[in-house]
Amino acid sequence: MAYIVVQILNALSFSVLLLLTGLGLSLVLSLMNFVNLTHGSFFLLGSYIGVQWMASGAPWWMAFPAAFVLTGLVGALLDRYPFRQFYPRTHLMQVLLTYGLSVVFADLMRWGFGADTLSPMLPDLLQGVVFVMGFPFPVYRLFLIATGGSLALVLWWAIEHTLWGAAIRACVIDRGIVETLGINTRRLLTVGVVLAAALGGLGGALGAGMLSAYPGLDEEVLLLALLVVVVGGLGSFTGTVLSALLIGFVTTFARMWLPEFANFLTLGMMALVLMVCPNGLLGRETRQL
Amino acid sequence: MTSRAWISATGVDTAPGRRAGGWRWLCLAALLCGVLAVFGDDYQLRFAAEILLVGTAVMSLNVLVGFAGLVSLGHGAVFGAAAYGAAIASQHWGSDLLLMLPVGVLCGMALAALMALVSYRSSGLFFLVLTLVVGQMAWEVVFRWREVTGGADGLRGYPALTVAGLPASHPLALFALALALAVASGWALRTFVRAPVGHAVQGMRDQPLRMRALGFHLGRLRLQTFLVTGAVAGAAGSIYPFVNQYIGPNAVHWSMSATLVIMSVLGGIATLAGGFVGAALYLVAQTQLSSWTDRWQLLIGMLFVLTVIFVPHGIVPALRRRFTS
Amino acid sequence: MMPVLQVAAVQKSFAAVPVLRSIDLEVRAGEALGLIGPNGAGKTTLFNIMSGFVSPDAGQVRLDGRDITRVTPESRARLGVVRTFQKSLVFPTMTVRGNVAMAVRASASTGNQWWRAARAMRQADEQAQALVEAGGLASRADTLAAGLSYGEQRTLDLLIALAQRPRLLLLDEPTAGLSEAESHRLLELIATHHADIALVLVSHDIDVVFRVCGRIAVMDLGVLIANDTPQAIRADARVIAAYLGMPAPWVQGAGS
Amino acid sequence: MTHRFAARRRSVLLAGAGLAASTAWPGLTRASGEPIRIALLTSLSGPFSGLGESMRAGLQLLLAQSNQEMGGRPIQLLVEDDQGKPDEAVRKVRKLVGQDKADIILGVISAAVALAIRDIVTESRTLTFIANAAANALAREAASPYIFRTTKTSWMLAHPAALWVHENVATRGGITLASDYAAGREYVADFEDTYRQQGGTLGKQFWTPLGTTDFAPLLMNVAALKPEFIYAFFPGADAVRFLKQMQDFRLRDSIRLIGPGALFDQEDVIPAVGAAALGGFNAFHQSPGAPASQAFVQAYQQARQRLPGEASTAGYATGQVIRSGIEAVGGDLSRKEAFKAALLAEPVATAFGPMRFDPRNNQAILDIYLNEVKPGPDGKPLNTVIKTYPGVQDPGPGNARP
Repeated sequence: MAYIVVQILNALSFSVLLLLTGLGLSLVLSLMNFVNLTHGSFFLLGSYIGVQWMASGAPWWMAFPAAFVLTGLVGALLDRYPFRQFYPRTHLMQVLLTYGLSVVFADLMRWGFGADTLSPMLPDLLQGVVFVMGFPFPVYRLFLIATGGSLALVLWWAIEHTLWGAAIRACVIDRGIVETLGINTRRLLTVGVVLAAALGGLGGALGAGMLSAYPGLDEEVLLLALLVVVVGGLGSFTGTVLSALLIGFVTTFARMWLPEFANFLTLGMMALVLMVCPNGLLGRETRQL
Repeated sequence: MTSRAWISATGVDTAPGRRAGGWRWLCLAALLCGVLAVFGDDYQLRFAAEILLVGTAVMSLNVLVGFAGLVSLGHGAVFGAAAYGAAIASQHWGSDLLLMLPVGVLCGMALAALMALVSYRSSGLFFLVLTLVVGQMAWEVVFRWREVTGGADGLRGYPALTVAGLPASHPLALFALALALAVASGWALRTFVRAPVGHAVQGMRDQPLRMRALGFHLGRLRLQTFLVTGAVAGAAGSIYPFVNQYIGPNAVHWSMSATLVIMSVLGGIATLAGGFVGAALYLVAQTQLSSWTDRWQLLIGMLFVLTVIFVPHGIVPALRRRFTS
Repeated sequence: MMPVLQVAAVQKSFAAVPVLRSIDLEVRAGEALGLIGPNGAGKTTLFNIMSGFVSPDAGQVRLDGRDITRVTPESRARLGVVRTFQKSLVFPTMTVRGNVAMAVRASASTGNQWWRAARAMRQADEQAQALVEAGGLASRADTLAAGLSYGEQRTLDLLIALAQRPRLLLLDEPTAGLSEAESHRLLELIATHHADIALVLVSHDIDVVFRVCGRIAVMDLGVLIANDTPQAIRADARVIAAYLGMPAPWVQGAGS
Repeated sequence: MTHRFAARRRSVLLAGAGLAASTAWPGLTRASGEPIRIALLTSLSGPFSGLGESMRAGLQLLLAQSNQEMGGRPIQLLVEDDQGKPDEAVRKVRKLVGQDKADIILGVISAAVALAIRDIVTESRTLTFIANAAANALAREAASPYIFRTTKTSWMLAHPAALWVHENVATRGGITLASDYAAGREYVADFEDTYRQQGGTLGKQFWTPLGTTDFAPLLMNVAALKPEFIYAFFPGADAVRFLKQMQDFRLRDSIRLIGPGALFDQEDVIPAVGAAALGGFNAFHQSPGAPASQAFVQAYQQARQRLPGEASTAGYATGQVIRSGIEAVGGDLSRKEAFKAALLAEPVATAFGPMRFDPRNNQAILDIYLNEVKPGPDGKPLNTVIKTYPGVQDPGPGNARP
């Protein structure tokens, strides 16, 4: 019993980790319809910032806002050039542009941060354990579940229940109509991209304690994030959350019972979901007629 | 998101028609191949053969992406599965081209057909991710079925290629075979895209709904396209392990598929010749830049970014426009 | 004479909201049926059921007496059920002639060929050229469809449908957004071709419906409230009421 | 000309922060004749890039100490990045051989890469030194007369580890836990073989996919089993995550952890995991605490402000082997047979320890250290030798596992 409870907590923390990788991408891809493959780079940049910040001796908790702001800044620069010209372009062009940029960033980060695997020096507070029915469970994972969960909640509220969120969602469907409401859609898209980059960075800083930071993490995270968001269905933030939970639980329990086939089972599950729901878990059926 | 939005907005004219001056490029290519065959050393010939084989796979991907609007991230797996199929078969039944080719073609078509069936109802980004997932499942099989595929280490040391019993492992012979395959595949794909079915495939890309109203079965069209492109990629894949003298799981990995897509876009998605131009540019840059600077990945990345900003339709259409106007 | 199209007791609900409640309709060869009604009346759904893109919850669709309720839209197209769409759906990267030729090949069952390609293409091109000329687009035959004006695209849209050699032609708003002259030319094109085919026309342009159709069916809230000659429809009290107290569009004599 | 320029510029660039660029230049003026082209094939991008950079730094250090010359001839260093991908490596090796006319190739982090390039360098008869990759096959059925391996095989680490565990830890109640790919399978299978031969019985075996991010589900299973010890192997970032998560779940204190040295690599893993590495045991041919490597450790620390791990030591030691070969033939690399004979004739003193080569397969015979990770003089975790297994020799050809 205790074993299962702890495994559920593990599944939950892994789901939140997946969610953290997917948050920003969900915003740009699913709500703004912009395929941003530099997302993995933002995540890794955030991880590096988090690691460096915690190593510098500054207050540890400031690492998260720092990662948020700094990667957001990079996002703002990118939005100015060259993302802006590419919002109306086809996905294929966006893919090539952002993939190229992600290769450039990967190299720049390897240059700047070195090639070694780095782990954040977490404060003692986060290194502790609590006992869950006799099993030790890391405080850090609870922290991850709490912060990731509340972050998702805030974002969900912002997107589904505020005017800004409504405007962003409407913007994807029809820019013209949003313009007539007197909203500057270009600024709106900028806000979306910057926020997505910042969220990617924040996710990286939070996740570094579990994933560490090293060259190549950007690509791994990108793949995970892409799968989470697409399986969840475009245009729905709830779908992303649901899909992160589904993938997190399937992976965790597959690793528990059939560790050798964990990857295969997870992939198979995703293929199945996309075969049964061709528009993702909560994707709206695109009306053709 | 219909597949149309993926492609059509590039404004690429894929309407097949006679283009003036096409033969001039063909002559140039023939001249280049001739010079290589006469003056090229072993290394250059083998490298050229590799470019031709990868280029053939990219050319088939161009039909899938550019003509049918199906942006697949699983084409590398199709190519790689065929390569593995041939390499494994050669260990049991010898490595004659007359056997390798059908084995590769069948492997390629089988995996392509599986992708077509799995992605039957998908389009756009979902199609992309589904093909990626199926490709990754193939990778898992290759990576973990160590007794047969060699696992992470891949396969090497299989017999050298022969053609009807004659040895064909010399780089010049490999180059000639790759060239022959490239020409034959080019001809086959050109026939395909110019035939009624090729037009139907383009119609499916641009107006899937209208095509249904015209009585075309989109699933069948998609399956046909997958089979044809899978066969071509499979044929290229069947020779690849003998040119490279090695085949490993990376050839099936999604990053290989992504590389093929990038080559495709570099050359021009809606052209057949673009496949070779893209493959050549990418492979030459990848191999040569790294001798010059540690920051070669940065340069490669910049190459993609600059291409998409300045020649968004790819190099071949850009050249064509420049030399016809 | 057996009707070409019979719709019998067709019902359809979306998410438990009834959209069509038992619709019966017939169209004969040479006959033109206009389908009108306010927004949300269920015209589009009925239209989609006829062409097979939506399947009904209950009831039957018959073509020349044969039950085709469960036949896919692709197969219906091969049986001669031809439709257009509200938006014009032409192939932007092909020439005008190529657009029409695609439909010619589809109806000649050579559309999926990739053997004897040259012959199939040439034959289709010849037939397509004739249709393009009949449709008044001869000068644009080699233009890419993306380069056509809106009116020309609408015409091409219709030419594609005609090239399919329809037995039953379902036209969805064929004249929407066209100028007077353009829509006039389009209607003539329809008139010259519908001699022995059954025609169903959905339109908001009441003028067009009254001009072209020998019979008009009026729908409101999923129910067929009238199905009669244009003269009778003009006088039908229920029809006027259906347009909710507003003066029915034809009362003032001109369309909106 | 262009290549020479590029390589010269790189030597300057890459000599490392602690080395004055000027040391590269006098070498070229003093040595005479055509330079010997030595090509380093290593991973400078992708997941192994940390190891790749260390290897290059180690080799650079040796070249700087040798004044960029060996056997009286200047050395021109070419560096190629294989991205850790065999396909890429095959292409790069062909280029090094066919276009750059490299005299000697060395490096290679990944076992898959080492096997992939085996036929190509053998066909072109290029002297090749595998400095890091451990695949057993290369010392057995895939041994090549042109390939020297200046490092361990999987067996050479797993075998002594099993002996030591059986003798000092437990004869039963242990489990294995490893990345599910060629290297992991080899380490575990070889460990299991020896351990069984000694009469031990081994419990459950767990495999996780390469690139596993979350080990927690597995660690729960491990915790439930309460094993006597774990024999584990994970490469690079997987090792870091595994050790950290072991620590997170408080399993490091209660279960003894033994692995091949890569699990506790001094340079690649320990700085990233810190205290979580303490108390770990590993069998390795490299140890910063080994007497033979002291001179190198000091020079390396001065150059890069860090302790060397396997890859950097391998770069340096392989350079030492190549230098001794080149000196034996007086810089005349056309005398390949003499070069090989010299290496086979007597041991080379390297930073790993004395290195002899097995004439059957050109495989190094090495001292294997049993390291324990203990707090070093500065309090940081340090691999400390607690036992040495001298002259461990791979079973070699004919002893391949069925």
